[in-house]
Amino acid sequence: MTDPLYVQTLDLACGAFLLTGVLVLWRRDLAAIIWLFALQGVALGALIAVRGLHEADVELTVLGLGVGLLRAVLLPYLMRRALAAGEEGREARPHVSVAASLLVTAVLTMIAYAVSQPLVRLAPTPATQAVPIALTVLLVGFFVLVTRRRALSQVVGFLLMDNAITAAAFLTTTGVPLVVELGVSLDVLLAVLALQVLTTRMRAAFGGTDLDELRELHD
Amino acid sequence: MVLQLLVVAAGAPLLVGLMRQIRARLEGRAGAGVRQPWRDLRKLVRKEAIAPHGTGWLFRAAPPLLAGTTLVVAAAVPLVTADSPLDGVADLFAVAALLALGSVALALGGLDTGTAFGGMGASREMTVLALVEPTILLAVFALSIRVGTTDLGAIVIATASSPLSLISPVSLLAAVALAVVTIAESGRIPVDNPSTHLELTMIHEAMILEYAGPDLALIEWASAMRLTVMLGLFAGLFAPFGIATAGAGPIALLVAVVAFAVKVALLGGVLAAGEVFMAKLRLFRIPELLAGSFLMALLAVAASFFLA
Amino acid sequence: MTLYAWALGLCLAAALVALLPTRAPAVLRPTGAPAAGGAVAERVRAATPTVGAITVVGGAVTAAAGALAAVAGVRAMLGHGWSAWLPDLLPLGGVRLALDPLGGLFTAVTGGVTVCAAIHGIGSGPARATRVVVPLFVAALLLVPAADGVGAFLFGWELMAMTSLLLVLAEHRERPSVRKAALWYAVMTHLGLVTILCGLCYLAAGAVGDGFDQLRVAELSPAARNVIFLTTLAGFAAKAGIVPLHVWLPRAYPAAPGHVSPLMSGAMVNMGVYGVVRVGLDLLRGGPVWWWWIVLALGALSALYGVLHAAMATDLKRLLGYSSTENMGLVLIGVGAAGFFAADGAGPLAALALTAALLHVVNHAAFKTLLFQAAGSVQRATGTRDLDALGGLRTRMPYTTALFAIGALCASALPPGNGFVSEWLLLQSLIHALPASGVAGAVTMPLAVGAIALTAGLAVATFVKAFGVGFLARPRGPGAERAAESPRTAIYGMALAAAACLFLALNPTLVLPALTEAVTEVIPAGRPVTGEVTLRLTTITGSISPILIALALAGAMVAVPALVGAVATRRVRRAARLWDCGAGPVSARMEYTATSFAEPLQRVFVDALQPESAIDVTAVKESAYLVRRVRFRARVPDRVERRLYEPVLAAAVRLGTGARRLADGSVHRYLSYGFYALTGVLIVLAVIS
Amino acid sequence: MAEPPLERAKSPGVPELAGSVQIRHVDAGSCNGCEVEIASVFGPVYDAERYGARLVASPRHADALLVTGPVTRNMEMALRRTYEAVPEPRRVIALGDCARDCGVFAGAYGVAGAVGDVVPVDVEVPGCPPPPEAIIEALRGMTGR
Repeated sequence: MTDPLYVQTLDLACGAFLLTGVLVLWRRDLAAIIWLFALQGVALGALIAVRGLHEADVELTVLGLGVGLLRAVLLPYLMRRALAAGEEGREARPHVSVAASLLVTAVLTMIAYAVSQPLVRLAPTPATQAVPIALTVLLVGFFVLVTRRRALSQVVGFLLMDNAITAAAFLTTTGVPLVVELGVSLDVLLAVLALQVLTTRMRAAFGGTDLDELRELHD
Repeated sequence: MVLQLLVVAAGAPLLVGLMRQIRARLEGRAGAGVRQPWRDLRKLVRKEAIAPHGTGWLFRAAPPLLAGTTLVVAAAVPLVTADSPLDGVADLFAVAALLALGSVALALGGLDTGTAFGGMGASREMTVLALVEPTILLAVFALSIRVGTTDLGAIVIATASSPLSLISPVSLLAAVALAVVTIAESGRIPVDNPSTHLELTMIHEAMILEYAGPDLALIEWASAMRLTVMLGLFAGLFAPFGIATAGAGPIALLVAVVAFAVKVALLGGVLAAGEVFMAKLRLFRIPELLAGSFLMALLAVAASFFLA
Repeated sequence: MTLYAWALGLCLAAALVALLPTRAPAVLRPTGAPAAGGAVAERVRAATPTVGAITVVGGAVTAAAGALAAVAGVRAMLGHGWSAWLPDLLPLGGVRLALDPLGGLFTAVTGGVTVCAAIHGIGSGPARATRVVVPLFVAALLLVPAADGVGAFLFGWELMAMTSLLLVLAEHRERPSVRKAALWYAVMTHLGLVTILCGLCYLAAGAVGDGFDQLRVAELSPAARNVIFLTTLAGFAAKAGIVPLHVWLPRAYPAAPGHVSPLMSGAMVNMGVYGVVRVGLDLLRGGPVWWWWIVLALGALSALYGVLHAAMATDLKRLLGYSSTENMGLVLIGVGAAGFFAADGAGPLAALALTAALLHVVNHAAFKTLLFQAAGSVQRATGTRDLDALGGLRTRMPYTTALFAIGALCASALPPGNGFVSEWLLLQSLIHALPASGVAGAVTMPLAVGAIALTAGLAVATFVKAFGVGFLARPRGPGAERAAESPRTAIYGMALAAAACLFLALNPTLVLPALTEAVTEVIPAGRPVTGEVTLRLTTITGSISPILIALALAGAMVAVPALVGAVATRRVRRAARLWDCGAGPVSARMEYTATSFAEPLQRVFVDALQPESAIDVTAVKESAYLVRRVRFRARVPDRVERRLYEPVLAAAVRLGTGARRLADGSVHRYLSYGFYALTGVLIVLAVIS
Repeated sequence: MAEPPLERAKSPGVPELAGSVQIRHVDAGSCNGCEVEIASVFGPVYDAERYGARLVASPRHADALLVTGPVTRNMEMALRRTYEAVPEPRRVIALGDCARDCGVFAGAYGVAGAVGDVVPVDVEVPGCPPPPEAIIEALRGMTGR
């Protein structure tokens, strides 16, 4: 892979990664959110694969494909099933209005950029320069966790954070060892399954998946 | 530049006709034909103009001002050729501001009638404008960083000479932002429905309810030109292929005209097809859409640093 | 120097003229025969001038003073500066005066504003006190930028504060709300004075004298410099109406008489900017980056906050007042960016940013003078400033309407207005900052550009509202229905300001060289902008030609109707009823008001504005389900005022009421306080020594 | 699907309109039977738009009024004002039997008269309700396409 092409495609993957993360905040429709998450999975997979191709590292490339498969196909499939099982289809009233959360995202981006500069300066390669994007998505995911009500949005927020951490790992180093990545991926899968059980239980108990209902369990 | 003006002035109604035709075909209708907007315009200028009681000079000045700003923009923007004599006179900021001036003229014309609909349209148009303006400026900012100038011709030429830069996230984000803005500014679905008959959902139409005959013809013509110019600008910024450079011969110019027509028709077709499958947003959801595009523009700026 | 002295002298002369005894207008004479000695009285009466004559002479003299000051200022900008030391005028340091290009710029702006305001004031028949104080206020405004020493500066500043306070208070008999406004203004302006006083005295303490030349070379510790900058910044920001110190501004402007608010808004708020530039960039020779971050952040905050509240305001002068906050915010963004670049070593960019800021000061002075004059005229003609009750002034006040339209165009920063040129320069300086200025710049500049962009969009909506709702359509209140065109002098005043606006809009290239002199004085980095017809930036690629844009627009405006006229077959424009859906006539109550116009925007920014609304439903006595009346009230309170000032004020009031217990009316007790305090201090002294 | 274009319509149309007629529909008191037919005229099956006819929201934008129903007392003034609001040249189509001669509502206490009694009618379309083909015919007569 030639250098300029590598930089451009890497940047493009990062851009798509960021764009999908931000769009999750923009949309209220849970089905669309899951779609976006799947697209982000593709971007993440592409990012890793591009790095793998650039460094002629077969293992990394395959890993990228695997990660892409898990995050773009399997996890969205599970979530879609949860959605089809009767989850309300919309994030009707988030704690922070959509317009306001978009503006917050703008600030988060700036913070992420400012914070990660020392990190970038350690080894200024095209890959590390994209670290702020991963950090932004991490913050966005956290923000989704904080402000959204539906259990499924919470899952997506959690997964956004995980995507971001993975992306950061692959951007800063040549990647975590395969075993670790497999373990993390399994963890994520387990977490999603656990959350799915939780949503089912919640729906049975409260008739909805608004997490604010959990307050009733207090005392 | 004269050529460019003529192309835009003559082609704009055809673009609208084409978009209506595409919509009609997708809805299973035969459609009125591509030239129908021109027939409408011809008929409108032959009708009488009306001065409703209580309106004054501003009501009459608004349509020519709208058309005038659009013509100036059409002359300044690199649509067919990147070498306009107005180059160096007006840059992207000036273009955005001139388009805004046209909207302002129309809003004042609507307010001047003193009807509830006129005021309503003006108020909504200004709300949309107030939110669209920042996005345009930021998107311009993002696009001009790479080139180092806000001069439109320079941006287009620089992009044309290095097409690889088009797949950078900066371009991607800025394109999304500008696309939303283009739709909002030209009053298309999902922001505004140009063929609505329901006053309460109107934005653009509500302002022009009082105009008749040649005034209306000017407004319709100018709106069509605005759409054309914005689509052309969008195409020029993100697909600057075929645009003639300074000192191009007649053949290059011809190629440029054809390329421009194809690009704009393509974009218009996509827009029209999208409109068939999309519903208009609730008025108070529009700010969310525009806030999103604002964020995209800001991220485009940020990305040009992240990945610098 | 002589010109400037003449200007000051004419101001004093105008004040003296206004002090002359006047005779009552002849018609007001008692109709009965004059008493004994009537002939003598008659002769005395004939010798004393009428109120009208005095007003005319006073106004003319003030206008002449303004014109001279403007010329003096321009001469100073072109390099004919001067300095003078009058050691005997004030005790201690004496009075040091000097007019350098920077001071000259602000003197020229003040002079120009004065000319317009004075001409406008002739026709408005101001009260006697106003006639006396206005020239003194002008003199103070001329004194501040010409001061070359701490003493003279503070003297001018205090004079400015006092005279403006008197002017705000001028109409307190007619309108009780004026008193509260004046109280706010008095407190804010004097708190500002105190901080400036502290800061400058601290600075002077570190130097060998109080002259600015001596201050420039003063050796100060960084901590001292920080303290000086921050304290003076607080004072200057209060004067410029910067958030969160802006609370006096939307109150004081509506309270001031018609031709005084242009002076305050067009000339006085500029002094805040002058102070920041003079102290921060000139006397302290720039500083660390974080100073300018603060300035920039304050500017961005003010711009956004000001324009949001202007977009919501329904009181015309309040709207213009908030718009001043917005514009001063934009100027401070420019100043902050200039300081930021200068601290970063990017000289040319710094010069560009400062040029943009100073040009915006000039532009803002021009259009705000025009707009405030028009608002004053409207208030005089209709008796109200409430946009909801105005409307329909287009037919009743055609000249005022047309002139206000020019001002509104300029204020909304659209071409071909003058506001567009300066905002364009400002954006150019910020945009090209990026690659140079590292992380801090990369984070700051996009946000600043975003703030400016949002401000620009909202300003358009604001002024479409002010003009469209206030002047077009049909009258919605009795005041607007009765309105008549303002007196001729008022129109002349406005026309002059409008001419200045148009000149600045079309020929900024003629103004910029002189402005560059003022900029190079504090940031020596060459000329940032060149060109005669086209504005060209020297260090970065960027050009624009306001006059060619205007010409192209004018050409298109002529060509388009001509084209339509050639094609059209029916030339006669038929008059018809408004389209009312075929139902009864459209009444003024159906029009969109300023409140309804701003409602969508209020919804969008509901988190930032937090509007209040209350619905009272009165039911009939017999049943709660039969509603007799529903009353809806909505208000957009100033959040800063509510959150920041009201708790402080409440605490102060509580403290005061608590302290009342100390004062129970017994004289002995009061004396004993003094006694205890004295002995207490003596004991402390004894212990310490 | 759209049917093949007929032979050239009987009337050459209104020359000043030249293939473009904007229509403002006024329901002057109709039973809504005609409205259903109008809706189908502009629907995919008959598609009047291909002949250059289009419904608009404001009479200011219109060339022709499409009036249905007998004119009730409450709508009499409204119809007259709507007619006045249309810029010249203007045409009026009375659609349906009610609009032509009040139909079954003739003589009812709330009816002010047929459309022709209130505004000058140029084209009449008979039927209760008139079939879409007849409406199309009338519109084509006006557009001349």
